[in-house]
Amino acid sequence: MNEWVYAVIIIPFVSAAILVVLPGYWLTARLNVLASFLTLIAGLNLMRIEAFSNSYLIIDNLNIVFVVLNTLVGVTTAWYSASYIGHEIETGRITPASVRFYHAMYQAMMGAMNVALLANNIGLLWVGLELATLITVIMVGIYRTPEAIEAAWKYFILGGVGISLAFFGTILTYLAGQQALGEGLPAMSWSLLHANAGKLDVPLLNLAFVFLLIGYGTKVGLAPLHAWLPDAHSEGPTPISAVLSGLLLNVALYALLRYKMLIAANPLALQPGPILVVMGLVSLIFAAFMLYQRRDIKRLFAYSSIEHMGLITFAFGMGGPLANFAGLLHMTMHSLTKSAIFYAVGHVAQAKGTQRIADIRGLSVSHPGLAVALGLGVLAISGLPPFGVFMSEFLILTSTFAREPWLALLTAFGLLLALGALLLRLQGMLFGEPNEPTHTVKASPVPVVVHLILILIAGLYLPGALVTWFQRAAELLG
Amino acid sequence: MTSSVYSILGQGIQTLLVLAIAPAITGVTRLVKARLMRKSGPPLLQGYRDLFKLLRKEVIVADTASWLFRVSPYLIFSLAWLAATLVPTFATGLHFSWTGDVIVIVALLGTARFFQTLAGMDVGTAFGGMGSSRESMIATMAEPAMLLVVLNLALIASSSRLPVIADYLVTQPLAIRVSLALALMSLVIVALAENARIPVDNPATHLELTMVHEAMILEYSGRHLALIEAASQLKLVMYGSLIICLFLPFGIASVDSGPAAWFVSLVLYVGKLTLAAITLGLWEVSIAKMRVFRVGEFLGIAFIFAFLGLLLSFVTEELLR
Amino acid sequence: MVDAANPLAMLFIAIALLLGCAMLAAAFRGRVLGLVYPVSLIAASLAVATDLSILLNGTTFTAHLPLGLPTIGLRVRVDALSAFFGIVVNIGTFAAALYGLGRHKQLSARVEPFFAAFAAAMNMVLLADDAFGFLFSWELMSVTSWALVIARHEDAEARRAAHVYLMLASIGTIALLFAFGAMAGPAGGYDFASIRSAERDPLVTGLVLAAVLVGTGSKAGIIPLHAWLPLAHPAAPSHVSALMSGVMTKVAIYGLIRVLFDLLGKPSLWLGAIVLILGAVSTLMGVLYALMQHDLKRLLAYHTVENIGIIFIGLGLSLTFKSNNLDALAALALTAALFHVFNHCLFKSLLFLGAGAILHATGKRDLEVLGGLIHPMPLTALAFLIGCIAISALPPLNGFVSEWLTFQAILQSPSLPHLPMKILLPTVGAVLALSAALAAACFVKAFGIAFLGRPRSQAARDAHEADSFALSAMAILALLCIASGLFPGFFIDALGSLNHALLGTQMPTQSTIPWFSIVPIGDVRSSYDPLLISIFLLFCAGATAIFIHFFASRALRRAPAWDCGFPDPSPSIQYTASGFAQPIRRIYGTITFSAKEQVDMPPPGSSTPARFSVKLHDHIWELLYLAPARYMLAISERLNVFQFLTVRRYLILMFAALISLLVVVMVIT
Amino acid sequence: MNEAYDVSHFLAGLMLVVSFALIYQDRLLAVLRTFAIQAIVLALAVAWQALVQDRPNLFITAGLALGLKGIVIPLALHRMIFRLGIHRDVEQVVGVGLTMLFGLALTALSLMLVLKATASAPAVAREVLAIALAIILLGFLMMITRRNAVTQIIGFMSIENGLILGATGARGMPLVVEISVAFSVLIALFVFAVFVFRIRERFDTVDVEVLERVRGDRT
Repeated sequence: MNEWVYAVIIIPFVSAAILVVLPGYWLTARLNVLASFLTLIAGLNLMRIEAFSNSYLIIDNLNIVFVVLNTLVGVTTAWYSASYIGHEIETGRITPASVRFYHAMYQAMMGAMNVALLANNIGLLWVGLELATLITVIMVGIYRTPEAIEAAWKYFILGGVGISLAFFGTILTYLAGQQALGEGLPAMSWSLLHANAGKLDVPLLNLAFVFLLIGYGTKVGLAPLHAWLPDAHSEGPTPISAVLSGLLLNVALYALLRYKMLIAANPLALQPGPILVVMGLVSLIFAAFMLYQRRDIKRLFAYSSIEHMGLITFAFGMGGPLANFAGLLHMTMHSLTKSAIFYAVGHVAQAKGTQRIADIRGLSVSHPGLAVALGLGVLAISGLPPFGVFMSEFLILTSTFAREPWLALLTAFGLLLALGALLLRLQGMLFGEPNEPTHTVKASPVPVVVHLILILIAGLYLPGALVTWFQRAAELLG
Repeated sequence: MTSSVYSILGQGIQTLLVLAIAPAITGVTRLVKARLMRKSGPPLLQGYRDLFKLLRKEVIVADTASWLFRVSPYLIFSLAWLAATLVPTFATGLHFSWTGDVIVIVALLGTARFFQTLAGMDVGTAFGGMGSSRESMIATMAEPAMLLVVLNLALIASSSRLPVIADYLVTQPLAIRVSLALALMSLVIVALAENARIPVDNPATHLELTMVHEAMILEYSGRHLALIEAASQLKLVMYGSLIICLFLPFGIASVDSGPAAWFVSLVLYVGKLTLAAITLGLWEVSIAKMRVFRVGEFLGIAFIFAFLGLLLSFVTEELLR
Repeated sequence: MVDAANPLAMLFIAIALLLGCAMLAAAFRGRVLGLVYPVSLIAASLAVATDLSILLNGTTFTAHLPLGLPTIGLRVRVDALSAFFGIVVNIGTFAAALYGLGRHKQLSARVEPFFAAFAAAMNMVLLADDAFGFLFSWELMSVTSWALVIARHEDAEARRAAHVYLMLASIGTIALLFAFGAMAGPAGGYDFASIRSAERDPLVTGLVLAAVLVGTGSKAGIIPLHAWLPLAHPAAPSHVSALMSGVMTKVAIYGLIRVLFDLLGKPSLWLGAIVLILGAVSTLMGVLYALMQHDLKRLLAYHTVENIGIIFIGLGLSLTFKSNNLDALAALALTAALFHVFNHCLFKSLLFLGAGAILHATGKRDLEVLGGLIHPMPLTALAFLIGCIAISALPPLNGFVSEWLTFQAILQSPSLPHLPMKILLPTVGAVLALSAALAAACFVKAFGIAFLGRPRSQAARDAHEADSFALSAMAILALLCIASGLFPGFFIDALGSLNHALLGTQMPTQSTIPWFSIVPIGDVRSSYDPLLISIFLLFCAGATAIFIHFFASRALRRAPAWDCGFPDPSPSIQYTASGFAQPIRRIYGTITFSAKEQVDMPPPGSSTPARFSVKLHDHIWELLYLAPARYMLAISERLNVFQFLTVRRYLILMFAALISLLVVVMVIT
Repeated sequence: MNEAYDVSHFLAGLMLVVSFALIYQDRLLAVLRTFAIQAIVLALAVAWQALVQDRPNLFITAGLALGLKGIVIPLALHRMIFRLGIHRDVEQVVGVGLTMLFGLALTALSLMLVLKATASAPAVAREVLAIALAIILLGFLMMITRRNAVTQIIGFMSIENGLILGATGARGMPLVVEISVAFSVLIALFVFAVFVFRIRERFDTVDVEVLERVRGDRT
């Protein structure tokens, strides 16, 4: 049964190795999609596994969802980037040479993320995340423009420092487990650590959590550690923006959640709730304010990602079955919706030949299809029905207000601010008289449509399996 | 059996009575005013003569006028008549008296004014618009004031039906109340305004800048004009009988008490009405017309009085309890 | 699930029809768009029939679908209350759809699909029996109507309107989220059944009330949350404004009643007072705003604010009486409120459709350039006139009945125990009287300037009668206005079961009283017989006319207007809308809008015209909307420096965060 | 066992001193050399740990540290600096004295934290861990107080040194870690190379300012 687990990790790396040697854009793009698709199949097969863990890998209710999501978005993004990068090459914004290793790196990145998600070993998790980060750094710099290099540099420095802090936290965690579980692998495996959470060394655990929070929090993009995120999103190629927002942030957050589970399982350890709540609220409201000043469309949605990561962190900080459930749901919905938005945004930018919001007008007249996609995406991410985000925000706000009305007011304030900004920009881009120039983009509608349909279904009806996973995970998260 | 016959009979008499005496009452006021100005003045029956003369004349309708212009006079006339009929004059408990309570009466006048003002704007002249505009302005103050007055009395008598109120006020030996006094004052002011009387408006003038009611009906002629005149006379009667039935209802007969009693109270009623008309005449000669934009303040006073009266009546209720 | 016998199945079918054709229209565009209105007609009539049967039988049906929140599923329930509002909604939808049939030449993918979806969403709100379903449909209603508001997207005004609208709608939705969150409690008992049964302490109840008032008030357009109406209604296509103003605001009222009367249990003493005051303020301010307008649709929008205020007054009265255990009077007040809900739906839809007809015939919404339309479009004029009389609360039409009932309820104030409330009620009565008079003046202005007099522009001169669909839609509404004005007794009786469900009692049966008179409390207290009055009016007017024409003179001559002997051919001599309202503005506007009149005279001898200008301030808008927006923008500009720091500074931020967290941990452990 | 403690204590302390020296240095070349020294000390420390814990695989890490950080990277940077002709200038945002004070404060903080937290851990681990944290924070401090790309890189790598020290100090941390460390170093080198060269080919300077001309979203 569990060969599928290895498949999820091996397929990407193997195909990466193959893609490195293969020349030519056309072929590699197709192979990329194929490989991602195979990974998806493997990932879907994981759903049939009840639970599984060995000394290196683990499948449980928490990460199964993330793996499936990861592989799924992996496929759609691969599909999308096939058409997107193709267009970029045609218009000559990137040379074939610079995308020589693009698909190899893409697969390697997906593999790394899967490693991080499936790792039953805090070190392995770290390695996966690190690898994914570094690869994305390179991909962000792919356009070789000053802005791109600057963004990549910023991303690298901040991400690197963050990741080192996370590593120190990992060491501390290991030490915390060392007493109880003895030296070597056991002290690093999730399953054992979580099983013996009560016996861990509490002060070390607390110290560890601080470093992990700052370290992985940087990757999650929580303010004030967020600085790399907007530029990386806006300067890199759009498929990478989609992956960053849709997946990498999730993987980082997944790491945080793992540690939160650990620390929540130990009654003596410090309660991370308040810290998470504060960081979440700060990110949410800060990002909401920043949205109003954005002039670059991709940066706009990057900040919206910060906002939503803040909301999710807030939900987990509140804790309790409802809020945790909502947090997990919102995480899933956000990565589906946000990647859909980036797909649309990428094509919009190609259609208008610019990323300046001010230069994008009247899409609903000039490019109805794109307009609908973008519009639905933005309405969905703003938490308007009939899409899934509405359900998660419903749960977060209601449950919070029932417990801490003031916090709920702050959250609502942030959400409304964000809605106002996004709506303002959306209306500006979609409506009014269309402006020149407008190019035609032969975009494949499949990725966007798939995502929108998924979040629409989620908004109306959640499949029972998903619900049970979420509920069990929510219980674990305490 | 007899009672229902009586009530129907009484209703019929009242319905015709108000129509019949309306021109005369206006005549009385005119006469008084003329005499006080040392003029001989028109005879009492002049009002009737004018109406018949107008009825026989040909109607000249402005070619910009619409069907509304021609329908309005009839509506206004019947609305005023209906309102006047609903107010108890000489007897309470008439057959159709339950058709509408005092709020309905006020509202009926509102409907009449609605059509009047529209008709004023129909032809599309400057004066028509001016008249309608000013009339509406006056109405926005007068109508609520009047409604407050009647609400006040309705609260005191715990009924909004005029006959019941009248009976209550007759039967209850109630002390002079400040609230009632205030109510009376404001009702009088409203009555002056609503009937286009000095100081709010001057029924005799055609001096453009001062006129309100006359400006609205400027384009009317012949039978239409006659109907509107009749309507305003009816309105005057209606207000007169309203004031009478609310503030000096003594001697008003119950419908079952038979024709003899009716006759007494009818004479009494006509007497009170004439008295009211004479007072009105005295009042009109003794003061001057005020500027249109002072009217707001004048009617504001009415509104304030009515409102104060309302509050005071509650306070006294509390104190008496 | 639902079996076929269950009326819910009918309602589901109606909703499914609407949603289905919405999706089809969105998918295929083109000629399929034309499908929307016929289907909406069918669905609406189906729903009206079903709801009517439910209302009259006073039965309740529930269903449980495996959708929505995974924990509780989707609860569906229809009772007398939702049935009544279902009737209101679907009558409005029917009329709007009928009017829409005339649009077959200007079908647009920006309007038709959303029209159907909007109608469906409103029906869904009424059926929802759990918080999620309710808010889902509620917000869906907002989104679809937002799309309709921005349909004319080339117009910057429309875009602004849409933005303000969706923002206010979302504020309202979030307030309602809070309300339901507080009602459901941390455990998340989101279905109404458990909310009804739940026990909660007064503080929570207070929170819920505040939230609910904000939530429903922003949708209903209660002052000061009304800002979207005057923007959105002019922007939307007319039959949509009819739907939004005549129907959607009622759905908001439904939400309020559902929570205050059904979910929350016995109201506290002060609640009624709050609702009363809110209603009074909205009533007065709404009509004053309306008087200052000369854009027909803005004017109508502000009158919606006024009428919603009147409905609030009725609800406030009902709550007051209920909290003092005067259930019979509570029933009277509630009936008045609901009757006004129904009436307002009728005449406001009628008026907006009329405005639409004018807009279509002249392309103008501005009263100042209209005039004399009664000649080219007599039927529209007649229908519009009926609407005006009805909304001005003049007998014998329906608007008056509901206000009369409200006054009857106000007259019961002596039966309240506390002096403050005793006095508050008549005060509200005064406000009601004042605004009724002002409303009449305002509609004299609206009708007089638009339809009477001489045309003020070429567009008005070239106007043509509305198409037959529009006319029939308006005719239906006008007839309903007259019918419900003449036979209110049946209506009151129809609400019996509803009152029983909510208050445990109901008003005395009316339809058996001779002459279709209505006697709300007792024979001696008050009575009103619209039928008799109208018979008398018609008879008397007719008789007079015939009499005069036979026995006096019937001669009639057409001639130029006399106008005191100095007629002026130019139509600009006529009073304008602003001119008409000037005396009223001088009295009421000086304080309310701090109106400033300015006349600049040319120097003697110069031939330049003198200029007269008026400056009005919308204080509510400036204080409650513009100022906060400005602050928010300023803050965001301040914060924006964080986008432009150097990597080093970002590192410093990170470092600071790390150190402070370390210190915190060191301190707390 | 005792001398084991002493030696590791000594080496770790030495590293701490060296990173203080790093902060103190204000000449680019000197900074480079100091860094090399730190790397060598690190190599020694790791080797000693390998000896004490008798985990031969740690020797790999030691070798990596020595080879890469002690020799290759310093040389590479050295050459680049000369090619760019910036071997003289160094610029600090904060004065040396103040920086040193900060450094002392940070060291104190880290000692307090770790010693407080690891009451139950063996002495060696406590020592090493505390110093490792201090080194990390000092590296961080260096990145903050220098504006030059090279110095920032060096600061970053001294953070890495601290990490490796800590990792090896923690007894019996499985191979995964060394791999990860080594590999992170490699990636670091690679990325730096890419960047520094790209910076040069674009701007002929490694001043970070040129990497902050745009800072996104100005237009």
